[in-house]
Amino acid sequence: MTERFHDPAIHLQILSRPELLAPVRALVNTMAMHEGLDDLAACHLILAMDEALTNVIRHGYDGDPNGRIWISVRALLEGAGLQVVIEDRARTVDPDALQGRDLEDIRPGGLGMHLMRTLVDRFEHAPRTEGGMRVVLEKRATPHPAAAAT
Amino acid sequence: MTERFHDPAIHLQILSRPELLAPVRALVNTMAMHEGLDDLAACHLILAMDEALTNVIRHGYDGDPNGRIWISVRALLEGAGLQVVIEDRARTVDPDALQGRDLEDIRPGGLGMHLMRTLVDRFEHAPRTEGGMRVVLEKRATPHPAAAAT
Amino acid sequence: MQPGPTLEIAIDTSNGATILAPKGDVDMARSPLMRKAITESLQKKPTALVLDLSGVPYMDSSGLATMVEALQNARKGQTPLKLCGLTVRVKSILEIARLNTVFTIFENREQALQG
Amino acid sequence: MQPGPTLEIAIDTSNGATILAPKGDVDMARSPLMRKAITESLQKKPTALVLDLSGVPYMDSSGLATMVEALQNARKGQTPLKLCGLTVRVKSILEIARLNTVFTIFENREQALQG
Ligand SMILES: Nc1ncnc2c1ncn2[C@@H]1O[C@H](COP(=O)(O)OP(=O)(O)O)[C@@H](O)[C@H]1O
Ligand SMILES: Nc1ncnc2c1ncn2[C@@H]1O[C@H](COP(=O)(O)OP(=O)(O)O)[C@@H](O)[C@H]1O
Repeated sequence: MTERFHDPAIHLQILSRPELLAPVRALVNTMAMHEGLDDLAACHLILAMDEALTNVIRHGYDGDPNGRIWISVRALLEGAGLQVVIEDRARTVDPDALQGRDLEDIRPGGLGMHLMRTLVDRFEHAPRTEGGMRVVLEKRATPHPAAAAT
Repeated sequence: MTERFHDPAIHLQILSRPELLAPVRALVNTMAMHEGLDDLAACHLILAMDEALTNVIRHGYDGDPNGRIWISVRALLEGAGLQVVIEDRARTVDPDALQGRDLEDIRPGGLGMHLMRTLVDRFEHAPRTEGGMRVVLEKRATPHPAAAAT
Repeated sequence: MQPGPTLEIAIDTSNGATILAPKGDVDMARSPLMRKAITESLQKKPTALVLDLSGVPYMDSSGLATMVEALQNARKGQTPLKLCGLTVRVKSILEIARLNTVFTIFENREQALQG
Repeated sequence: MQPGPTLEIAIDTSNGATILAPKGDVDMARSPLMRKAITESLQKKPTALVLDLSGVPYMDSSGLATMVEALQNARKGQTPLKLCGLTVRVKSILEIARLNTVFTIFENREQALQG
Protein backbone atom coordinates (compact mmCIF):
# COMPACT_ATOMS: atom_id res chain seq x y z
CA MET A 1 0.00 0.00 0.00
CA THR A 2 2.78 2.45 0.87
CA GLU A 3 3.98 2.83 -2.70
CA ARG A 4 0.61 4.29 -3.64
CA PHE A 5 1.27 7.42 -1.58
CA HIS A 6 3.65 10.24 -0.98
CA ASP A 7 5.02 10.62 2.55
CA PRO A 8 2.42 11.96 4.88
CA ALA A 9 3.25 15.60 4.49
CA ILE A 10 1.42 16.51 7.67
CA HIS A 11 0.83 14.66 10.94
CA LEU A 12 -1.49 16.23 13.47
CA GLN A 13 -2.31 15.38 17.04
CA ILE A 14 -5.38 17.14 18.37
CA LEU A 15 -7.42 16.91 21.55
CA SER A 16 -11.00 15.63 21.25
CA ARG A 17 -12.63 19.07 21.26
CA PRO A 18 -15.33 20.30 18.88
CA GLU A 19 -13.71 23.75 18.55
CA LEU A 20 -10.69 22.14 16.85
CA LEU A 21 -12.77 20.84 13.95
CA ALA A 22 -12.76 24.21 12.16
CA PRO A 23 -8.95 24.70 12.21
CA VAL A 24 -8.36 21.14 11.00
CA ARG A 25 -10.92 21.59 8.21
CA ALA A 26 -9.16 24.81 7.15
CA LEU A 27 -5.83 22.98 6.94
CA VAL A 28 -7.12 20.01 4.96
CA ASN A 29 -9.25 22.20 2.70
CA THR A 30 -6.17 24.24 1.74
CA MET A 31 -4.13 21.09 1.09
CA ALA A 32 -6.97 19.57 -0.94
CA MET A 33 -7.22 22.59 -3.23
CA HIS A 34 -3.43 22.53 -3.65
CA GLU A 35 -3.61 18.84 -4.60
CA GLY A 36 -6.01 19.60 -7.39
CA LEU A 37 -9.43 18.88 -5.84
CA ASP A 38 -12.07 21.37 -6.93
CA ASP A 39 -14.13 23.34 -4.43
CA LEU A 40 -16.90 20.75 -4.02
CA ALA A 41 -14.53 17.78 -3.89
CA ALA A 42 -12.51 19.56 -1.18
CA CYS A 43 -15.75 20.30 0.69
CA HIS A 44 -16.82 16.66 0.50
CA LEU A 45 -13.47 15.44 1.81
CA ILE A 46 -13.48 17.81 4.78
CA LEU A 47 -17.11 16.93 5.53
CA ALA A 48 -16.27 13.21 5.60
CA MET A 49 -13.30 13.97 7.87
CA ASP A 50 -15.44 16.20 10.07
CA GLU A 51 -18.01 13.40 10.48
CA ALA A 52 -15.31 10.90 11.40
CA LEU A 53 -13.81 13.30 13.96
CA THR A 54 -17.24 14.17 15.37
CA ASN A 55 -17.92 10.46 15.93
CA VAL A 56 -14.60 9.97 17.69
CA ILE A 57 -15.25 12.96 19.96
CA ARG A 58 -18.90 12.12 20.68
CA HIS A 59 -19.06 8.32 20.64
CA GLY A 60 -15.42 7.20 20.91
CA TYR A 61 -14.26 9.47 23.73
CA ASP A 62 -17.79 10.13 25.03
CA GLY A 63 -17.21 13.88 25.08
CA ASP A 64 -13.98 13.71 27.13
CA PRO A 65 -12.14 16.88 25.96
CA ASN A 66 -8.70 15.36 26.60
CA GLY A 67 -8.77 12.35 24.30
CA ARG A 68 -6.08 12.28 21.63
CA ILE A 69 -6.76 12.03 17.92
CA TRP A 70 -4.07 11.59 15.26
CA ILE A 71 -4.63 12.77 11.71
CA SER A 72 -2.23 12.29 8.84
CA VAL A 73 -2.64 13.84 5.44
CA ARG A 74 -0.80 12.85 2.29
CA ALA A 75 -1.07 13.29 -1.46
CA LEU A 76 -2.09 10.32 -3.58
CA LEU A 77 0.69 9.26 -5.95
CA GLU A 78 -1.47 8.38 -8.94
CA GLY A 79 -3.36 11.41 -10.11
CA ALA A 80 -4.43 14.31 -8.00
CA GLY A 81 -6.04 13.61 -4.66
CA LEU A 82 -5.64 13.41 -0.93
CA GLN A 83 -5.69 10.72 1.75
CA VAL A 84 -6.67 11.49 5.34
CA VAL A 85 -6.15 8.90 8.09
CA ILE A 86 -7.77 9.43 11.49
CA GLU A 87 -6.73 7.36 14.49
CA ASP A 88 -7.81 7.31 18.11
CA ARG A 89 -7.28 5.36 21.31
CA ALA A 90 -10.95 5.50 22.21
CA ARG A 91 -13.54 2.73 22.29
CA THR A 92 -12.96 -0.12 19.83
CA VAL A 93 -16.11 -0.99 17.90
CA ASP A 94 -17.09 -3.49 15.24
CA PRO A 95 -17.30 -1.45 12.01
CA ASP A 96 -20.10 -3.73 10.75
CA ALA A 97 -22.21 -2.61 13.69
CA LEU A 98 -21.95 1.04 12.57
CA GLN A 99 -24.29 1.04 9.64
CA GLY A 100 -26.00 4.36 10.15
CA ARG A 101 -29.65 4.77 9.37
CA ASP A 102 -31.75 4.63 6.22
CA LEU A 103 -31.93 8.08 4.66
CA GLU A 104 -35.64 7.70 3.94
CA ASP A 105 -36.15 7.81 7.71
CA ILE A 106 -36.03 11.60 8.18
CA ARG A 107 -35.02 12.43 11.73
CA PRO A 108 -32.32 14.44 13.45
CA GLY A 109 -28.96 12.62 13.64
CA GLY A 110 -27.62 9.36 12.34
CA LEU A 111 -26.32 10.85 9.08
CA GLY A 112 -22.58 10.64 9.69
CA MET A 113 -21.89 7.06 8.54
CA HIS A 114 -23.95 7.56 5.40
CA LEU A 115 -22.18 10.83 4.54
CA MET A 116 -18.71 9.34 4.99
CA ARG A 117 -19.50 6.40 2.72
CA THR A 118 -21.01 8.67 0.06
CA LEU A 119 -18.55 11.55 0.08
CA VAL A 120 -15.20 9.92 -0.62
CA ASP A 121 -13.72 7.48 -3.12
CA ARG A 122 -12.39 5.21 -0.40
CA PHE A 123 -13.72 4.79 3.13
CA GLU A 124 -12.38 2.30 5.65
CA HIS A 125 -13.22 1.96 9.30
CA ALA A 126 -11.25 -0.60 11.30
CA PRO A 127 -10.08 -1.36 14.84
CA ARG A 128 -6.38 -0.68 15.49
CA THR A 129 -4.26 -3.48 16.94
CA GLU A 130 -3.07 -0.97 19.58
CA GLY A 131 -6.70 -0.28 20.56
CA GLY A 132 -9.03 2.40 19.26
CA MET A 133 -10.11 2.89 15.68
CA ARG A 134 -8.68 3.95 12.33
CA VAL A 135 -10.63 5.67 9.57
CA VAL A 136 -9.12 6.01 6.09
CA LEU A 137 -10.60 8.55 3.68
CA GLU A 138 -9.46 9.17 0.11
CA LYS A 139 -10.73 11.70 -2.38
CA ARG A 140 -9.55 11.97 -5.97
CA ALA A 141 -9.75 14.95 -8.30
CA THR A 142 -11.39 12.76 -10.92
CA PRO A 143 -13.40 10.22 -8.94
CA HIS A 144 -12.76 6.49 -9.48
CA PRO A 145 -10.22 6.77 -12.32
CA ALA A 146 -10.03 3.68 -14.54
CA ALA A 147 -6.24 4.04 -14.56
CA ALA A 148 -5.92 3.34 -10.83
CA ALA A 149 -3.87 0.19 -11.42
CA THR A 150 -1.11 1.62 -13.68
CA MET B 1 5.92 28.62 32.58
CA THR B 2 3.52 25.74 32.01
CA GLU B 3 0.84 27.14 34.27
CA ARG B 4 0.48 30.14 31.97
CA PHE B 5 -0.95 27.99 29.18
CA HIS B 6 -3.65 25.54 28.29
CA ASP B 7 -2.55 22.16 26.95
CA PRO B 8 -1.26 22.43 23.44
CA ALA B 9 -4.51 21.73 21.66
CA ILE B 10 -2.75 20.92 18.43
CA HIS B 11 0.63 19.37 17.64
CA LEU B 12 1.74 19.28 14.02
CA GLN B 13 4.62 17.62 12.27
CA ILE B 14 5.22 18.86 8.76
CA LEU B 15 7.90 18.31 6.15
CA SER B 16 10.08 21.30 5.21
CA ARG B 17 8.16 22.19 2.05
CA PRO B 18 6.99 25.66 0.99
CA GLU B 19 3.62 24.34 -0.21
CA LEU B 20 2.74 23.37 3.36
CA LEU B 21 2.93 26.96 4.60
CA ALA B 22 -0.55 27.81 3.32
CA PRO B 23 -2.37 24.90 5.03
CA VAL B 24 -0.59 25.59 8.33
CA ARG B 25 -1.46 29.30 8.10
CA ALA B 26 -5.11 28.38 7.49
CA LEU B 27 -5.15 26.21 10.61
CA VAL B 28 -3.51 28.76 12.90
CA ASN B 29 -5.55 31.63 11.46
CA THR B 30 -8.79 29.78 12.29
CA MET B 31 -7.58 28.98 15.81
CA ALA B 32 -6.46 32.57 16.33
CA MET B 33 -9.85 33.98 15.39
CA HIS B 34 -11.49 31.43 17.70
CA GLU B 35 -9.19 32.53 20.53
CA GLY B 36 -10.35 36.09 20.19
CA LEU B 37 -7.66 37.68 18.01
CA ASP B 38 -9.07 40.15 15.50
CA ASP B 39 -8.39 39.86 11.79
CA LEU B 40 -5.17 41.90 11.78
CA ALA B 41 -3.79 40.32 14.96
CA ALA B 42 -4.42 36.87 13.47
CA CYS B 43 -2.71 37.98 10.24
CA HIS B 44 0.32 39.24 12.17
CA LEU B 45 0.64 35.99 14.12
CA ILE B 46 0.49 33.82 10.99
CA LEU B 47 2.96 36.11 9.22
CA ALA B 48 5.45 35.79 12.09
CA MET B 49 4.96 32.00 12.02
CA ASP B 50 5.33 31.94 8.24
CA GLU B 51 8.64 33.86 8.48
CA ALA B 52 9.95 31.45 11.11
CA LEU B 53 8.96 28.43 9.01
CA THR B 54 10.40 29.97 5.84
CA ASN B 55 13.73 30.47 7.63
CA VAL B 56 13.76 26.85 8.84
CA ILE B 57 13.02 25.56 5.33
CA ARG B 58 15.44 27.90 3.54
CA HIS B 59 18.32 28.38 5.98
CA GLY B 60 17.89 25.60 8.55
CA TYR B 61 17.28 22.65 6.22
CA ASP B 62 18.89 24.37 3.19
CA GLY B 63 15.89 23.55 1.01
CA ASP B 64 15.86 19.81 1.79
CA PRO B 65 12.16 18.91 1.32
CA ASN B 66 12.29 16.07 3.86
CA GLY B 67 13.32 17.92 7.01
CA ARG B 68 10.88 17.69 9.90
CA ILE B 69 9.31 20.66 11.61
CA TRP B 70 7.16 20.46 14.74
CA ILE B 71 4.57 23.10 15.51
CA SER B 72 2.44 23.25 18.61
CA VAL B 73 -0.40 25.66 19.15
CA ARG B 74 -2.08 26.46 22.42
CA ALA B 75 -4.34 29.09 23.94
CA LEU B 76 -2.89 31.53 26.44
CA LEU B 77 -4.49 31.10 29.87
CA GLU B 78 -4.61 34.77 30.83
CA GLY B 79 -6.77 36.69 28.42
CA ALA B 80 -7.36 35.81 24.84
CA GLY B 81 -4.40 34.88 22.71
CA LEU B 82 -2.37 32.14 21.13
CA GLN B 83 1.10 30.66 21.47
CA VAL B 84 2.85 28.96 18.57
CA VAL B 85 6.08 26.99 19.12
CA ILE B 86 8.16 25.90 16.13
CA GLU B 87 10.92 23.34 16.50
CA ASP B 88 13.34 21.75 14.07
CA ARG B 89 16.33 19.43 13.98
CA ALA B 90 18.13 21.55 11.44
CA ARG B 91 21.24 23.71 11.80
CA THR B 92 21.81 25.14 15.30
CA VAL B 93 22.64 28.85 15.16
CA ASP B 94 23.42 31.57 17.67
CA PRO B 95 20.24 33.67 17.90
CA ASP B 96 22.33 36.80 18.56
CA ALA B 97 23.93 36.34 15.14
CA LEU B 98 20.50 36.55 13.45
CA GLN B 99 19.78 40.22 13.73
CA GLY B 100 18.24 40.84 10.33
CA ARG B 101 18.92 44.08 8.51
CA ASP B 102 18.12 47.71 9.10
CA LEU B 103 14.77 48.57 7.55
CA GLU B 104 16.11 51.86 6.18
CA ASP B 105 18.26 49.77 3.88
CA ILE B 106 15.66 49.03 1.20
CA ARG B 107 16.58 45.85 -0.68
CA PRO B 108 14.98 42.50 -1.46
CA GLY B 109 15.13 40.01 1.43
CA GLY B 110 16.35 40.15 4.98
CA LEU B 111 12.97 41.20 6.41
CA GLY B 112 12.00 38.03 8.26
CA MET B 113 13.78 38.62 11.59
CA HIS B 114 12.48 42.17 11.78
CA LEU B 115 8.92 41.11 11.02
CA MET B 116 8.94 38.37 13.64
CA ARG B 117 10.19 40.73 16.33
CA THR B 118 7.65 43.41 15.40
CA LEU B 119 4.57 41.29 14.82
CA VAL B 120 4.10 39.38 18.08
CA ASP B 121 4.01 40.14 21.80
CA ARG B 122 6.64 37.56 22.61
CA PHE B 123 9.38 36.29 20.32
CA GLU B 124 12.09 33.86 21.38
CA HIS B 125 14.66 32.12 19.25
CA ALA B 126 16.87 29.54 20.96
CA PRO B 127 18.90 26.39 20.27
CA ARG B 128 17.30 23.16 21.50
CA THR B 129 19.34 20.86 23.75
CA GLU B 130 18.44 18.00 21.35
CA GLY B 131 19.87 20.00 18.42
CA GLY B 132 18.08 22.35 16.06
CA MET B 133 16.20 25.49 17.00
CA ARG B 134 13.04 26.53 18.82
CA VAL B 135 11.03 29.65 18.05
CA VAL B 136 8.30 30.80 20.46
CA LEU B 137 5.67 33.26 19.23
CA GLU B 138 2.83 34.71 21.30
CA LYS B 139 0.08 37.03 20.23
CA ARG B 140 -2.53 38.50 22.58
CA ALA B 141 -5.94 39.89 21.68
CA THR B 142 -5.07 43.08 23.57
CA PRO B 143 -1.33 43.52 23.09
CA HIS B 144 0.90 43.77 26.16
CA PRO B 145 -1.83 43.74 28.82
CA ALA B 146 -0.85 45.38 32.10
CA ALA B 147 -2.63 42.57 33.92
CA ALA B 148 -0.20 39.93 32.65
CA ALA B 149 1.00 39.15 36.17
CA THR B 150 -2.37 38.41 37.81
CA MET C 1 -10.48 32.15 29.93
CA GLN C 2 -10.67 30.35 26.60
CA PRO C 3 -13.40 32.07 24.57
CA GLY C 4 -16.05 29.50 23.70
CA PRO C 5 -17.31 28.85 20.21
CA THR C 6 -19.35 31.72 18.87
CA LEU C 7 -21.81 31.91 16.01
CA GLU C 8 -23.00 35.36 15.13
CA ILE C 9 -26.72 35.12 14.31
CA ALA C 10 -28.51 38.18 12.96
CA ILE C 11 -32.22 38.22 13.87
CA ASP C 12 -34.67 40.21 11.72
CA THR C 13 -38.43 40.38 11.56
CA SER C 14 -40.70 41.18 8.64
CA ASN C 15 -44.51 41.20 8.85
CA GLY C 16 -44.55 38.80 11.77
CA ALA C 17 -41.98 36.44 10.22
CA THR C 18 -38.61 35.89 11.87
CA ILE C 19 -35.41 35.66 9.83
CA LEU C 20 -32.34 34.06 11.36
CA ALA C 21 -29.04 34.63 9.53
CA PRO C 22 -26.13 32.75 11.10
CA LYS C 23 -22.64 33.78 10.00
CA GLY C 24 -19.99 31.07 9.98
CA ASP C 25 -19.54 27.30 9.75
CA VAL C 26 -22.32 25.36 11.48
CA ASP C 27 -20.51 22.33 12.90
CA MET C 28 -20.53 20.26 16.10
CA ALA C 29 -19.12 23.24 18.04
CA ARG C 30 -21.57 25.79 16.67
CA SER C 31 -24.81 23.93 15.92
CA PRO C 32 -25.98 24.10 19.57
CA LEU C 33 -25.95 27.89 19.21
CA MET C 34 -28.08 27.72 16.09
CA ARG C 35 -30.39 25.23 17.82
CA LYS C 36 -30.89 27.63 20.73
CA ALA C 37 -31.68 30.57 18.43
CA ILE C 38 -34.20 28.47 16.48
CA THR C 39 -35.93 27.17 19.61
CA GLU C 40 -36.24 30.68 21.05
CA SER C 41 -37.60 32.02 17.77
CA LEU C 42 -40.20 29.24 17.40
CA GLN C 43 -41.43 29.83 20.96
CA LYS C 44 -42.46 33.34 19.94
CA LYS C 45 -44.83 31.87 17.32
CA PRO C 46 -43.78 33.90 14.26
CA THR C 47 -45.93 33.67 11.11
CA ALA C 48 -42.94 31.97 9.49
CA LEU C 49 -39.32 31.15 10.34
CA VAL C 50 -36.76 31.85 7.61
CA LEU C 51 -33.22 30.52 7.90
CA ASP C 52 -31.05 32.72 5.70
CA LEU C 53 -27.95 30.57 5.15
CA SER C 54 -26.09 32.96 2.82
CA GLY C 55 -23.48 33.51 5.56
CA VAL C 56 -22.90 29.78 6.13
CA PRO C 57 -19.99 28.49 4.01
CA TYR C 58 -20.13 25.00 5.55
CA MET C 59 -22.40 22.72 7.57
CA ASP C 60 -21.89 19.22 8.93
CA SER C 61 -24.39 16.56 10.04
CA SER C 62 -24.88 18.25 13.40
CA GLY C 63 -26.09 21.34 11.52
CA LEU C 64 -28.33 19.18 9.32
CA ALA C 65 -29.71 17.45 12.43
CA THR C 66 -30.45 20.84 13.97
CA MET C 67 -32.39 21.86 10.87
CA VAL C 68 -34.33 18.57 10.72
CA GLU C 69 -35.26 19.01 14.38
CA ALA C 70 -36.26 22.61 13.65
CA LEU C 71 -38.50 21.41 10.83
CA GLN C 72 -40.23 18.91 13.10
CA ASN C 73 -40.77 21.46 15.87
CA ALA C 74 -41.95 24.09 13.39
CA ARG C 75 -44.51 21.64 12.03
CA LYS C 76 -45.76 20.84 15.53
CA GLY C 77 -46.39 24.57 16.09
CA GLN C 78 -47.70 24.96 12.52
CA THR C 79 -45.01 27.52 11.72
CA PRO C 80 -43.74 27.35 8.12
CA LEU C 81 -39.94 26.85 8.06
CA LYS C 82 -38.13 28.15 5.00
CA LEU C 83 -34.48 28.02 3.95
CA CYS C 84 -32.83 30.52 1.64
CA GLY C 85 -29.47 31.80 0.43
CA LEU C 86 -27.79 28.39 0.29
CA THR C 87 -24.11 28.57 -0.70
CA VAL C 88 -22.90 26.07 -3.32
CA ARG C 89 -21.23 23.95 -0.65
CA VAL C 90 -24.23 23.84 1.70
CA LYS C 91 -26.59 23.09 -1.20
CA SER C 92 -24.39 20.15 -2.17
CA ILE C 93 -24.30 18.89 1.43
CA LEU C 94 -28.12 19.02 1.67
CA GLU C 95 -28.38 17.11 -1.60
CA ILE C 96 -25.99 14.37 -0.52
CA ALA C 97 -27.98 13.96 2.69
CA ARG C 98 -31.12 13.87 0.49
CA LEU C 99 -32.63 16.65 2.53
CA ASN C 100 -33.04 19.08 -0.37
CA THR C 101 -36.57 17.81 -1.02
CA VAL C 102 -37.50 17.72 2.66
CA PHE C 103 -37.03 21.45 3.19
CA THR C 104 -38.77 24.33 1.45
CA ILE C 105 -35.88 26.19 -0.19
CA PHE C 106 -35.88 29.66 -1.76
CA GLU C 107 -33.22 31.60 -3.65
CA ASN C 108 -33.15 34.59 -1.35
CA ARG C 109 -34.79 36.21 1.64
CA GLU C 110 -37.32 38.22 -0.37
CA GLN C 111 -38.65 35.15 -2.15
CA ALA C 112 -38.76 33.19 1.11
CA LEU C 113 -40.86 35.91 2.74
CA GLN C 114 -43.27 35.97 -0.21
CA GLY C 115 -43.48 32.22 -0.88
CA MET D 1 2.34 13.63 -9.84
CA GLN D 2 1.93 16.16 -7.06
CA PRO D 3 0.56 19.35 -8.67
CA GLY D 4 3.01 22.16 -7.99
CA PRO D 5 2.08 25.46 -6.42
CA THR D 6 -0.02 27.61 -8.69
CA LEU D 7 -0.72 31.31 -8.66
CA GLU D 8 -3.32 32.48 -11.12
CA ILE D 9 -2.14 35.82 -12.54
CA ALA D 10 -4.46 37.76 -14.82
CA ILE D 11 -2.57 39.93 -17.33
CA ASP D 12 -4.27 43.00 -18.84
CA THR D 13 -3.03 45.89 -20.91
CA SER D 14 -4.34 49.43 -21.13
CA ASN D 15 -2.78 52.15 -23.32
CA GLY D 16 0.61 50.49 -23.30
CA ALA D 17 0.56 49.81 -19.55
CA THR D 18 0.57 46.24 -18.22
CA ILE D 19 -1.61 45.23 -15.27
CA LEU D 20 -0.78 42.05 -13.35
CA ALA D 21 -3.46 40.75 -10.99
CA PRO D 22 -2.34 37.70 -8.99
CA LYS D 23 -5.05 35.74 -7.21
CA GLY D 24 -4.05 34.00 -3.97
CA ASP D 25 -1.54 34.17 -1.12
CA VAL D 26 1.91 35.29 -2.25
CA ASP D 27 4.24 33.28 -0.02
CA MET D 28 7.53 31.38 -0.34
CA ALA D 29 5.83 28.77 -2.55
CA ARG D 30 4.11 31.26 -4.83
CA SER D 31 6.34 34.36 -4.98
CA PRO D 32 8.66 32.81 -7.64
CA LEU D 33 5.61 32.67 -9.94
CA MET D 34 4.88 36.35 -9.33
CA ARG D 35 8.57 37.16 -9.85
CA LYS D 36 8.54 35.39 -13.23
CA ALA D 37 5.41 37.23 -14.40
CA ILE D 38 6.89 40.59 -13.35
CA THR D 39 10.23 39.93 -15.06
CA GLU D 40 8.51 38.90 -18.30
CA SER D 41 6.26 41.97 -18.21
CA LEU D 42 9.14 44.40 -17.59
CA GLN D 43 11.10 42.93 -20.49
CA LYS D 44 8.32 44.05 -22.83
CA LYS D 45 8.90 47.68 -21.77
CA PRO D 46 5.34 48.72 -20.95
CA THR D 47 4.63 52.42 -20.32
CA ALA D 48 3.85 51.41 -16.72
CA LEU D 49 3.53 48.21 -14.68
CA VAL D 50 0.54 48.04 -12.34
CA LEU D 51 0.32 45.32 -9.69
CA ASP D 52 -3.36 44.95 -8.82
CA LEU D 53 -3.24 43.18 -5.44
CA SER D 54 -6.99 43.11 -4.79
CA GLY D 55 -6.94 39.30 -5.17
CA VAL D 56 -4.07 38.83 -2.70
CA PRO D 57 -5.37 38.18 0.82
CA TYR D 58 -1.87 37.60 2.25
CA MET D 59 1.79 38.18 1.47
CA ASP D 60 4.94 37.22 3.34
CA SER D 61 8.48 38.61 3.18
CA SER D 62 9.25 36.60 0.04
CA GLY D 63 6.40 38.45 -1.67
CA LEU D 64 7.68 41.77 -0.31
CA ALA D 65 11.19 40.92 -1.53
CA THR D 66 9.78 40.16 -4.97
CA MET D 67 8.09 43.56 -5.07
CA VAL D 68 11.20 45.42 -3.89
CA GLU D 69 13.22 43.66 -6.59
CA ALA D 70 10.52 44.55 -9.11
CA LEU D 71 10.75 48.20 -8.07
CA GLN D 72 14.52 48.23 -8.54
CA ASN D 73 14.32 46.58 -11.95
CA ALA D 74 11.47 48.85 -13.03
CA ARG D 75 13.55 51.91 -12.08
CA LYS D 76 16.52 50.60 -14.06
CA GLY D 77 14.28 50.36 -17.13
CA GLN D 78 12.55 53.66 -16.23
CA THR D 79 9.18 51.92 -16.08
CA PRO D 80 6.87 53.36 -13.40
CA LEU D 81 5.74 50.58 -10.99
CA LYS D 82 2.40 51.12 -9.26
CA LEU D 83 0.51 49.11 -6.67
CA CYS D 84 -3.24 49.17 -6.22
CA GLY D 85 -6.14 47.33 -4.61
CA LEU D 86 -4.31 46.47 -1.38
CA THR D 87 -6.39 44.36 1.00
CA VAL D 88 -6.42 45.40 4.67
CA ARG D 89 -4.03 42.59 5.59
CA VAL D 90 -1.53 43.31 2.81
CA LYS D 91 -1.64 47.04 3.55
CA SER D 92 -0.82 46.31 7.17
CA ILE D 93 2.04 43.99 6.18
CA LEU D 94 3.55 46.67 3.91
CA GLU D 95 3.31 49.21 6.74
CA ILE D 96 5.01 46.96 9.26
CA ALA D 97 7.84 46.37 6.78
CA ARG D 98 7.91 50.19 6.30
CA LEU D 99 7.53 49.70 2.57
CA ASN D 100 4.30 51.68 2.27
CA THR D 101 6.25 54.88 1.54
CA VAL D 102 8.68 53.16 -0.82
CA PHE D 103 6.00 52.12 -3.30
CA THR D 104 3.57 54.31 -5.23
CA ILE D 105 0.18 53.06 -4.05
CA PHE D 106 -3.26 53.76 -5.53
CA GLU D 107 -6.76 52.84 -4.39
CA ASN D 108 -7.77 50.98 -7.52
CA ARG D 109 -6.71 50.08 -11.01
CA GLU D 110 -8.33 53.11 -12.68
CA GLN D 111 -6.48 55.57 -10.43
CA ALA D 112 -3.23 53.67 -10.91
CA LEU D 113 -3.54 53.92 -14.69
CA GLN D 114 -4.26 57.65 -14.50
CA GLY D 115 -1.78 58.58 -11.75
N1 LIG E 1 -16.02 6.14 16.70
C1 LIG E 1 -17.14 5.56 17.18
N2 LIG E 1 -17.11 4.90 18.36
C2 LIG E 1 -18.22 4.32 18.85
N3 LIG E 1 -19.41 4.35 18.24
C3 LIG E 1 -19.52 4.99 17.07
C4 LIG E 1 -18.39 5.61 16.47
N4 LIG E 1 -18.79 6.14 15.30
C5 LIG E 1 -20.10 5.88 15.18
N5 LIG E 1 -20.56 5.16 16.24
C6 LIG E 1 -21.96 4.66 16.43
O1 LIG E 1 -22.60 4.63 15.15
C7 LIG E 1 -23.81 5.37 15.18
C8 LIG E 1 -24.07 6.03 13.85
O2 LIG E 1 -23.17 7.08 13.62
P1 LIG E 1 -23.55 8.32 12.70
O3 LIG E 1 -24.11 7.77 11.43
O4 LIG E 1 -22.35 9.19 12.59
O5 LIG E 1 -24.73 9.08 13.44
P2 LIG E 1 -24.78 9.91 14.81
O6 LIG E 1 -23.38 10.12 15.27
O7 LIG E 1 -25.48 11.18 14.44
O8 LIG E 1 -25.59 9.07 15.76
C9 LIG E 1 -23.65 6.35 16.33
O9 LIG E 1 -24.86 6.75 16.88
C10 LIG E 1 -22.81 5.55 17.32
O10 LIG E 1 -23.61 4.74 18.11
N1 LIG F 1 16.64 28.90 11.13
C1 LIG F 1 17.78 29.48 10.67
N2 LIG F 1 18.89 28.74 10.50
C2 LIG F 1 20.02 29.30 10.02
N3 LIG F 1 20.13 30.59 9.66
C3 LIG F 1 19.07 31.38 9.81
C4 LIG F 1 17.83 30.88 10.32
N4 LIG F 1 16.95 31.91 10.35
C5 LIG F 1 17.61 32.99 9.89
N5 LIG F 1 18.86 32.70 9.55
C6 LIG F 1 19.89 33.66 9.04
O1 LIG F 1 19.47 34.98 9.38
C7 LIG F 1 19.40 35.81 8.21
C8 LIG F 1 18.29 36.84 8.33
O2 LIG F 1 17.01 36.20 8.24
P1 LIG F 1 15.76 36.99 7.72
O3 LIG F 1 15.66 38.29 8.43
O4 LIG F 1 14.58 36.10 7.83
O5 LIG F 1 16.05 37.31 6.18
P2 LIG F 1 16.19 36.37 4.87
O6 LIG F 1 15.71 35.00 5.26
O7 LIG F 1 15.30 37.02 3.86
O8 LIG F 1 17.63 36.42 4.51
C9 LIG F 1 19.23 34.83 7.07
O9 LIG F 1 19.70 35.35 5.84
C10 LIG F 1 20.04 33.62 7.54
O10 LIG F 1 21.40 33.78 7.23
